[in-house]
Amino acid sequence: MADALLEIDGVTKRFGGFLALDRVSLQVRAGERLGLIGPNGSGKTTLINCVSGALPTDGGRILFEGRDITRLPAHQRTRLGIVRSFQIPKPFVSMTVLENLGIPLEYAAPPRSHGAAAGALDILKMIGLDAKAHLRPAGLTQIEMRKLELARAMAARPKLLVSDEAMAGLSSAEVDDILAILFRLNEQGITIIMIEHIMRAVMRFSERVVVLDAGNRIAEGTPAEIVRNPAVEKAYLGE
Amino acid sequence: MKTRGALVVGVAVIGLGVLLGGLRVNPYVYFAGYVVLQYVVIATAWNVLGGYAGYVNFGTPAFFALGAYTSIFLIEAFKAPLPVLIVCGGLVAALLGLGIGYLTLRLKGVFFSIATFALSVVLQTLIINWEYVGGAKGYTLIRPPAPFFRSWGVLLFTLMVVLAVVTVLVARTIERSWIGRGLAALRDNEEAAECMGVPTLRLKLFATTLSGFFLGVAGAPFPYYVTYVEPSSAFDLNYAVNALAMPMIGGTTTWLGPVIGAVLLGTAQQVATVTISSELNLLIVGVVLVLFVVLAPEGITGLVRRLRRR
Amino acid sequence: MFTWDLLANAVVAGILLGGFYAAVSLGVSLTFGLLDVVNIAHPAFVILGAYAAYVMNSSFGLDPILTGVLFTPLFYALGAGVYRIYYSSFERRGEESLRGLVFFFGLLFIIEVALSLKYGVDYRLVEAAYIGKSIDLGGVGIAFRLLVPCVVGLLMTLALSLFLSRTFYGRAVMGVSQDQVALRLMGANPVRIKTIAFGIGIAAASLSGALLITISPVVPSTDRDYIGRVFAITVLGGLGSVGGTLVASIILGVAESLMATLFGPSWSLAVSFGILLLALAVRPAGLFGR
Amino acid sequence: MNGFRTLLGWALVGAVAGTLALAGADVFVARAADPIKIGLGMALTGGLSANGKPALMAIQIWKDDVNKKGGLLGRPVELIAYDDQTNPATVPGIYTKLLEVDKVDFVVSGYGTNLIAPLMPIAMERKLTIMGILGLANNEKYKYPSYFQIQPSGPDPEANWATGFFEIAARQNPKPQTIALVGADAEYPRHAIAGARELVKKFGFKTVYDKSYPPSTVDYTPIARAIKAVSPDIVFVASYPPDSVGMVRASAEIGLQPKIFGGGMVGLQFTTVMTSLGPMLNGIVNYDFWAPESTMMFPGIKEFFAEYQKRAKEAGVDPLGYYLPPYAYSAVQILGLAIEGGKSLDQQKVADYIRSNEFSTIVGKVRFGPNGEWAKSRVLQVQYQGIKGTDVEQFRVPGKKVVLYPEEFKSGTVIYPYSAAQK
Repeated sequence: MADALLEIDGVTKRFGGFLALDRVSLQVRAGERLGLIGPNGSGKTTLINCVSGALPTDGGRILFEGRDITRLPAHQRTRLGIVRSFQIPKPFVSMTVLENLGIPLEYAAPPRSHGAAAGALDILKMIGLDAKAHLRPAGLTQIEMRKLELARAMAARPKLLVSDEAMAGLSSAEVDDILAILFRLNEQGITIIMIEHIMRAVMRFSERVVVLDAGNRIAEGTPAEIVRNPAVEKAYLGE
Repeated sequence: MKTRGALVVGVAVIGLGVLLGGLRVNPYVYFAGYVVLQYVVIATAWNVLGGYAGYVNFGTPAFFALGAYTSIFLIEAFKAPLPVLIVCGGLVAALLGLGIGYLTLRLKGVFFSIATFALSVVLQTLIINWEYVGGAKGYTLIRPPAPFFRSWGVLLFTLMVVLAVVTVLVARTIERSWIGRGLAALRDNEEAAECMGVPTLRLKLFATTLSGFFLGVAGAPFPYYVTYVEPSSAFDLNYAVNALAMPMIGGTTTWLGPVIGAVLLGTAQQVATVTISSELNLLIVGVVLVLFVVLAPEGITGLVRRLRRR
Repeated sequence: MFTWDLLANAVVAGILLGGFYAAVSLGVSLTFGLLDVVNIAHPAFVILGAYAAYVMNSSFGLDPILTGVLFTPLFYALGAGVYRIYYSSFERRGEESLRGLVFFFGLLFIIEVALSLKYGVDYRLVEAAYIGKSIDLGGVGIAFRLLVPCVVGLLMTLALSLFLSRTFYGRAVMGVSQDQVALRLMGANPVRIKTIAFGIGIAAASLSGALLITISPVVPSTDRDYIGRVFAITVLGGLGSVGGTLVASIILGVAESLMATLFGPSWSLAVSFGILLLALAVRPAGLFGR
Repeated sequence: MNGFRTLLGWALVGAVAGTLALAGADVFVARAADPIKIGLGMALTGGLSANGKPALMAIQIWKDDVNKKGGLLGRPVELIAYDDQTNPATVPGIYTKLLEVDKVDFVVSGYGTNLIAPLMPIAMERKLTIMGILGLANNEKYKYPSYFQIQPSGPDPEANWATGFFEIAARQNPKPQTIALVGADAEYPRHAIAGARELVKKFGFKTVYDKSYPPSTVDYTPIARAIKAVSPDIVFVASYPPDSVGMVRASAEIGLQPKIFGGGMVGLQFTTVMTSLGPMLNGIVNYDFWAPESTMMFPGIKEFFAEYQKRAKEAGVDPLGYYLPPYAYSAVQILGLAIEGGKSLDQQKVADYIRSNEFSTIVGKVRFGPNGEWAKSRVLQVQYQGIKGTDVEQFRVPGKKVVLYPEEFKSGTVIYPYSAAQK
């Protein structure tokens, strides 16, 4: 795939004797909405950690915009445009919502802009968190916390956003809320990898779905194809 | 308060210090003032790592003593003058700081604290067995007459005023710069900070090195103050406790916290030493510590902030 | 100067010492290792236990170790009380680590000073039939003064690991450190469980204090010698691993003893802490980390 | 926010300046000195406080004694004492406070070498007379003429310290040949071992073991065993109280049986240690300063102990107080005698008087040499003999701590070898 934004090429990761990722390969096109699913422990989060740089890989290569980033530390990948959100929100608790966004704006968004506060407010407005701009994260609700997580990722001006279970535990209306935000981001040209357990959301959102099981890529296709794939069913339901 | 304003205040404080040195006030003021100011440097330096970056250094005595023993070595070997001692004491301690900075790669939280404590024990054993700087017997420094000043008390006091002001100004500048914001982010959540583009390792190394530098600086003039240095007092656990307690009492997130904490607790300890003069002194420190962390968890600055928000 | 006999004796002495270290460290292994409470005042509680043993010994001639056992309920209550304060002041607010540390430092001072106000600063020792006697097993001499604490330390380790693996509360304590939600589903209240565990940790201090004063004289500030050792052992052993704590204690004991016998004791403490630093650098989770 | 910070910052600067100014203002309110004030820092907390407290008590007894007799030069004596926390870093502050704020007329040192050392330059800069309370070789580097040390170490403190022990050893028949030296990694033991090394050469022994250990060592059996492995005739130990106990117990347990054992152990002189070690002490030859033997009954000492032991009971400090208290008392006693004798409060005159006179104190006749140490060493070597059980009363009577050295104070004969005394 010539126009791949992200190219994962045979990435392997071991924890002691446990093989978490077994030569996983995956390409993501610029502007794509990709769903990444798999049962618990299938290696989704490990793969994301390898892509974002939180974990070193034990083999294989990762390329971003054609550049090998396999050995790059996480913060530099962020600066290149790979930004992730966390499954369990990890806000900077001593800062206000606005200041939370200030960190990526200052450290990741190129170039260091003077209108940082204004940029942050725009993001908050778009995400619907502007009313809480001067609150500390401790004063936020669950859904607002998720939104802050997304807003902060946005502030890093990502080219590729990896959304790690941003909807777990939310109500159906709240899921729709987050989905709407993600769709809007994608429209602005941001490539999105969505890791999610809520099938309804993944299937609605993704153009393409990749399925991991026990560290292997077992299936790939459009949502409709994946739903019909017997291997996927087997992985989820067992034999 | 803009940076220029801070500089003006800093210079004013130094001016006050020099003025106080020039006035023929009671020499005890200089000795007590020296100790309190020394704690301002220690608490502020500790706070750069402990308060801003959230890495609790238990090895403060190691850095302080390294500063003091670097001085002793340089005096013994080269008869080096005081400014050289301070710079070198700071640099050697900064190197140790850089070392513990790399420890943060693998050790977080309490593990880091325990490692720094272990480092302190190892270093103390080295000094105990190094006869050149006095070893376990201790080192007696014979002071020449004080240069430029009328006594060592005034000289050391004035010096500490300058060092304290410089340390506080540096800490304040860092706190308000992009570095300070990055450190705050990594204190709140290191993983998230890294993922938001913060070069956490580089910032941590910066913080440990700088913190180590000023802790060493605080220790460098110590031989001239006590004139007799021996390992068990240079590596006194009290430095570890005070370095931690003073910022906690004042508040760890701003530069003002450690200053307030050091002035309050340091003065209280000085006063208690020459008034109550018994175990009660230590008891007060213990009770104050417990009360403060229970009742005013964000220190005095936090308390004031909370009251003002009402 | 090396003989096999000397080596054997050094190893045995190290194991004996290790058994005692295990007793002192068990409480920390429980409170710090499993509950994540950085109770830096633990050695001060140990000294408190030592003074209890001293007082009962000097006024009623009671055996120190018997005193240690008798005082465990009192220490348990003390520990439970301290944990309640700690919980309501720090843990509930979610700001335990740093402030908790200062809290325990304060507690350490208070205990030290209270002891020296009450009992002065003289060195305190106890008398017991087994102090000063030893047996010889095929060239290896074993002092009862060290053997008794070692055996008690081993028994304490055994009791604690049985408690943790075999009883409901014990398993709940293990659960607290891993999954509080699951614990709630089991119908156990984590705070209650932690209170119990902390109480047990401090109760262990009562007994290990009695062992300490059997081995060497004690002053209120003796606790400072143990802060480093105890946390080194807990970390080296791997947090929350009772067996690991025992192994680490013995490693430290043997290392100190071998250094003292064969190379000169001056460096023994530095070697212990060097081992710790090395272990932390290579394997931060400790030897038997969870 | 920023405005408030500024305000707070200024308030802080004001507070510092205010505090300092207030402390300074004390000078002006200091009233005309009516009583003669004597100031000191003393270890009332920390490592040396077990000795510091009794020492201060002894000095207070002297003050009361003097005041009962009408004071010095007709003026009452007042004591001002602060706690130095056994921390040398507190000493400069404490003594400056004493001299500048409290305006004391004389200072006396705290207890111990480490706490005397930081006082030396302060005293020298002001040309004060200092009485040192038990420090080893403090004046070696300074050679300050107005320093006087009550510890009877003698003109060459390091070497004189253990002379008695070595002389006793050398006098035995057959003469012991080999020696083991062991000491803690701390100030006093290092000095004592250094002195002992010189004596080893002088007396022609052969060193078979020479090691030091960290003071926080828990178990001493490995050390005792390593010493036993080289089977020395003499074991010389320089240690502080906890390690003294550790060494004595460990040696008893593993059967370390040299022909002569002891030398420089601090702690065996303390009552609590003596009563807990009990018979384990038998045969040990160790340095000491005083023992309730007939040869040591100097004028006034009985009365002193009567008063001391009465007060000690209430204060919970060393109940017998044979080690440090009489010397602490004598230090101030000499100061008082010199003030009276020279009829002056002038530092120089008092120092001159002390230098050129002999004093009759409760620890006997004291004359100082040119370096401020006793002109002639009087470090005793005593042997513990016939101790049964752990009763404290037995240590009040003669014959338990027999003085072997020096000759003029000898009160009994040595039991040799060590093992013979343990039966």
